[in-house]
Amino acid sequence: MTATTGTSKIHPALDTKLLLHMYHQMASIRAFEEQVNELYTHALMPGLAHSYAGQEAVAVGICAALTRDDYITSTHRGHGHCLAKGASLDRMFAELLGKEAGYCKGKGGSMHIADPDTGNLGANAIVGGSLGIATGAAFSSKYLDLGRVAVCFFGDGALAQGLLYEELNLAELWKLPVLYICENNLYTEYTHYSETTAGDILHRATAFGVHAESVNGQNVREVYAVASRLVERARKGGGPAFLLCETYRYGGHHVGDINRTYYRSKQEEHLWLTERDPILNFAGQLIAEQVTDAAGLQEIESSVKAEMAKAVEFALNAPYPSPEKAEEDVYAAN
Amino acid sequence: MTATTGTSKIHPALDTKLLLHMYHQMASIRAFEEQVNELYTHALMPGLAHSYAGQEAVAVGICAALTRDDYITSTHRGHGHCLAKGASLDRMFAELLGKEAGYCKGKGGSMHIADPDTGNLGANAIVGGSLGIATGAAFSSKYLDLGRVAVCFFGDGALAQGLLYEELNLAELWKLPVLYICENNLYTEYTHYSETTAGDILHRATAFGVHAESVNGQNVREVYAVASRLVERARKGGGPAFLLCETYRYGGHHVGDINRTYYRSKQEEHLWLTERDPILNFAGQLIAEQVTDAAGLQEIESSVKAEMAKAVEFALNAPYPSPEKAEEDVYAAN
Amino acid sequence: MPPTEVRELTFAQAVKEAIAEEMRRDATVCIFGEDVAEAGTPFKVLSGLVEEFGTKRVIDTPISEAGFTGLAVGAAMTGLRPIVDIMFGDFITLTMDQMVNQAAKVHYMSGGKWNVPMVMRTTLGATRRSGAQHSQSLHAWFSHVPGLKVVLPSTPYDAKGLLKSAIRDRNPVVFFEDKMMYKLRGPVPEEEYLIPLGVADVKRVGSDISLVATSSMVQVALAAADLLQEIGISAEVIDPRTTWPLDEKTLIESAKKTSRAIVIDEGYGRYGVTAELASVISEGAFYSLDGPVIRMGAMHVPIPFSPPLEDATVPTDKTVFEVARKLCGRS
Amino acid sequence: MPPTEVRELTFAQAVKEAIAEEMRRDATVCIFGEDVAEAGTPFKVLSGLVEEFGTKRVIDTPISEAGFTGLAVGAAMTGLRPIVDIMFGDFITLTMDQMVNQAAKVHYMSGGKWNVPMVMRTTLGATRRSGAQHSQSLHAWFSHVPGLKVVLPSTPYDAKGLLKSAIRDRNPVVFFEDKMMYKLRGPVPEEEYLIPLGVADVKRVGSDISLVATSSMVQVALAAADLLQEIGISAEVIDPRTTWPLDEKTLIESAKKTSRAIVIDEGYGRYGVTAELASVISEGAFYSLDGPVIRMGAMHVPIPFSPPLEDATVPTDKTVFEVARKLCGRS
Ligand SMILES: Cc1ncc(C[n+]2csc(CCOP(=O)(O)OP(=O)(O)O)c2C)c(N)n1
Ligand SMILES: Cc1ncc(C[n+]2csc(CCOP(=O)(O)OP(=O)(O)O)c2C)c(N)n1
Ligand SMILES: [Mg+2]
Ligand SMILES: [Mg+2]
Repeated sequence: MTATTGTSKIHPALDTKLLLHMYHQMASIRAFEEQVNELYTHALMPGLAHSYAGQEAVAVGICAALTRDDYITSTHRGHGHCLAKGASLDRMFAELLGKEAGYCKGKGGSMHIADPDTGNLGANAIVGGSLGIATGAAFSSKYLDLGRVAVCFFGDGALAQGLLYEELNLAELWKLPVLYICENNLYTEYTHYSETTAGDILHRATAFGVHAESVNGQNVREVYAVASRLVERARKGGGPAFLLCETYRYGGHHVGDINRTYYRSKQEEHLWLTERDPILNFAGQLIAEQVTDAAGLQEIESSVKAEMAKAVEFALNAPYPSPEKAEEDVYAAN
Repeated sequence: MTATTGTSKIHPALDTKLLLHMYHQMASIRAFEEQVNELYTHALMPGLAHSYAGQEAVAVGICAALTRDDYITSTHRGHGHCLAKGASLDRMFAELLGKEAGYCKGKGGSMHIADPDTGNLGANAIVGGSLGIATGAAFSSKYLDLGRVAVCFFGDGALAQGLLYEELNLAELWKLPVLYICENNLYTEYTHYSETTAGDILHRATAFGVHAESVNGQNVREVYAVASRLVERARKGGGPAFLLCETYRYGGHHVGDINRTYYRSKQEEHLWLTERDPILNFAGQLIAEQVTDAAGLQEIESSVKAEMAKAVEFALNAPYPSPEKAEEDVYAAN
Repeated sequence: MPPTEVRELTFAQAVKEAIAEEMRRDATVCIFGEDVAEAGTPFKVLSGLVEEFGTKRVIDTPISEAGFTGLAVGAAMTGLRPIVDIMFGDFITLTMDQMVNQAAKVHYMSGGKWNVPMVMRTTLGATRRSGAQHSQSLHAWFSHVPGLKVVLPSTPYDAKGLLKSAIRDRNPVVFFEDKMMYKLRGPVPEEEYLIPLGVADVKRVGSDISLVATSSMVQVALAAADLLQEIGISAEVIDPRTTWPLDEKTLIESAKKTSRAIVIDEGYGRYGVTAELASVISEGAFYSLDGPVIRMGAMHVPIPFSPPLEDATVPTDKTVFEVARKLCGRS
Repeated sequence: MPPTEVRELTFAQAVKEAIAEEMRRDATVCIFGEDVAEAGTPFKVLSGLVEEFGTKRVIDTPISEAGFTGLAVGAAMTGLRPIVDIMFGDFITLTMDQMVNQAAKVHYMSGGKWNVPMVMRTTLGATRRSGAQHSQSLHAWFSHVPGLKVVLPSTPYDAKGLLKSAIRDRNPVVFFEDKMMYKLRGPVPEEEYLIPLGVADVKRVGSDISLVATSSMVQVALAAADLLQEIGISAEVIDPRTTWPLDEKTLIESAKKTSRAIVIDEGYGRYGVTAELASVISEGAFYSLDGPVIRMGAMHVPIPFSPPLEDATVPTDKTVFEVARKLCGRS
């Protein structure tokens, strides 16, 4: 039971390929969310969506520390987690548009992307709803000796769900290989987390004997470093860990949440956007450290743009499922 | 946010009347539970009951620090709490026997004694089920400026219910006058609490910013002293507190749980019965400190015995409700 | 039915007005929920309330549905009349222990001594493209539980009058609002009025068939009645307004008169509200019925996200029209 | 129906044997619950299991019903076949989100990609003098939820065969055991057998009236049939065995044959299982029925503790007999 508050300043010499991969993923998630907003404002997307823009370094840093077989569970704000774990853009967009070609044949939508091929147990529209699922996946991994780790992403809002504490207790008692990743983006819908969260967040995990740390969620290398360490620890039988990632969502709670000044200031938004942007800052570092140059990053941006355009087009042109399909997939055949 | 582990050795000079009152109450609860066991073994009581014998100092010490208007909520093991808060023996027995004269007209039974006259919001057969109710009563007290404190009794088993952590968070955020009294009697049914409880119990409260302490639950004066302090603190607006009482149930989980060696040793039971008995030890102190003498205590025991006999007789002779009464009291009239 | 020349309000405005009036009338009424204060709920139903009554009475909570519902039960027992706001009806799953094992039973278990005068407001209804966990209509569960009352308003007028009664009720009442109906406009008089719980409303008088519909399905039934009228079938539309207490008499009398009945409710089709309403009618009007009582509910599947799929799962004016036509023996 | 000359087991033994056999057959089957290991559950149903399979597979949990149910959902998705033991059916209130918003919907929401092969075993039934929070029969709730299957065994034979099928099922199945029936003895063959989910059983053949009964009420219906026989009424007793999938055909055929039906279930009488069963029969056998389908459930009140009150709330052989006699036009 240890709590490491204060971000440890670890910048291991990651290899170039990994660094550029992470950059590509972050750029891709950002572009994906911009595209989602476009689709929404042009009334091309049914329903709403919750943008991950601003939080990219968390999903990318964590998932870079995982193998494809490791499990994740995600949230209503889940596009970034799914993409970072390896989802393809075209089937993501198709799902958001309710098309048959989507990850869930259009049955899930933005908040329910799931994909066994990438170990994605599913995004979840119930706040805290996947805490048990992730813990159970870790249980299976241990029971079946699969060596897999399960990662549960959730927001600061889920800290108020009692289920979290039931799962922390179970995971610690049974020493399960599960990481609880709390993304504190400061808000739960329209309320600052300090109004809903008494006491100290890390202590809420350590009180159950669960190892807990916090990290600057805007720095992908730091996130990757601590995640690698915690994943390794879990894989070796060290038990669960809790990681608090300090981050920020750039947009509204969902794409329709435009006027936000009643719950947060423009200055605050501006500060995060300009000074703490995980992609901009990472780009600066990559260039300064001569991992690549401006042209190299520009190339990535261009390829992201092209991939995005192709994927959206695919999704827009893809057919809807026929109405009879509504009755399929309720029960698995025996 | 503070945690005081280690029992503080406070023995304030309590006045004789209070000391003897507490002794009387503890003796009364013990005798009540012995009588309940008799009724059960003679097949005179419907269903089962959970004996509070061994834990008397907790209920009595806490309730002695409360006014009649203060609220309590209780558990499946609730006879002691109800009696300590002022319930009368005859209506208690009548309820346990399902008689019309019982506190709940026979509708509640052993696990659901409730009584507005003594501020008893009700015993509860759902583990942790009254955590919200007690917190809500504290909310009312603050909202209506009543100056009342709400006390929530629960067992170590309830530490595994997520609701506890939701309520701790709410109570601390809103600085509610509520005391969470955790009676750790070492077992949840047939399992030692260490097998179901990871981490550190007091930290589970302090993590939410809730003041927490522990106390020797077998020493009524210590319980009373710390309870008085916490009640005062809550009444003054200091907010919620959590008190861990180390105690032991003498009997089985319920009256029918006779063979217990597969989950706890006879030596352990013997140790608590002989060396840590809250009544015996208190008696010794009262005599040693010359608060009273053996004859004085004997007098109390005799009067308890007489009261008990009278109350049981009342209950045994009281009529059952007529079957039509089953349909009454489902809804309050408007 | 409301008088003819009155002000119009939206459903959302009617709900808010009911709460505001009761809060003015009774200082013990307060409201708990996620983003109910400054945000006025994500549906903006409560906008303006915190400005009038302050954060002492309009209380933003953490995302602890069980926690604040349980707290409200205790508050209700000790002198307040709390309203809890559960944003999506799908989240009542988290409150079942507090509502069913606590709120519903406190009065009975205490032999009638403690009361729980609280209201839970929540939502129902699909076709909002919100996915399987944000679209359910789970009111059948609470209707099954003795000790609770369950209200399903279908117009702004009913919403206001029923909610005021719910707040004044001395029992736990669950109030389901169709989230697709918040913008529906309808007459709501300026003068105060209450609608008692347990009284059905004849939304349209007819003679050939009874369409018994709840909440979101009332407008669907009225539209179907229009279509039926075009082919000469006169449909009576009955809205029970509360599933418990249930105004059995009005349902049965209507079916006796028309000799045919369809019950329509947006909950899942199996083991849902339609089963109870149909059984009440089948039993009570048995000797007057020309055909079986037909039930129409949501398709018995988790609610899909994709628009063509989702639309296929809920009864519409056209599907009700077709079923009614067939039941009336028209081809 | 079981063959005639076989070994007898109690209901509890049959449940345990089903689990033990499946655990021997499939190493991924494991069981979670409060005091399921050394204590073998408070009802002693699982005594001996941990001795054979060890604490890796028979797992004592903290009192975290939501927590370990949710954990089981995730475990089921990733290669295990967990059984969760919820001691009293009243505590399913705490698991509703995990069962309804997660377990029931995972397969559908993922477009059929993830499965949740788990079983929840829990109890139902009153008259045990356990009070309002330990006596409910809440199976109607789960029956209402698409994505779940719901099993209600009424004999040791059925319990074993249905539970084995439930464990092998690739979907979440809720298995309700009547806690008053654990000591009931009945024939259970030594040889392995399975009973498919979704097939009703005719527990007694008759011609004058159909008694459709579930779980605890099957024995009540059989006893009522004996009483009816004495006055010359031949009652058929049908046990649906699973409320979902539901074998509508057998119910409807029986009612068509006898022209009269009573449905009996121990859940609360309103918005319960009886409403669905009665509706299915009323609709399917409408033109063959001589009288309305009559529903008998628990009185619509929280279950009282006091013996004379509690006994009044549940249907008995005598009350079923009386209702049946009246429906058959005898005085
Ligand atoms: C159990 C539950 N309660 C309420 C909601 C409605 N809701 C959706 S997102 C949200 C806020 C979540 O905040 P947080 O966990 O911090 O995640 P973020 O949106 O910041 O990513 C709420 C209240 C929900 N989906 N589930
Ligand atoms: C939610 C819930 N789960 C399980 C039970 C069954 N049960 C009754 S008492 C008990 C053990 C409680 O242990 P603890 O809280 O330590 O109280 P104690 O019996 O030791 O006083 C259990 C599991 C219950 N009543 N409620
Ligand atoms: Mg947040
Ligand atoms: Mg205990």
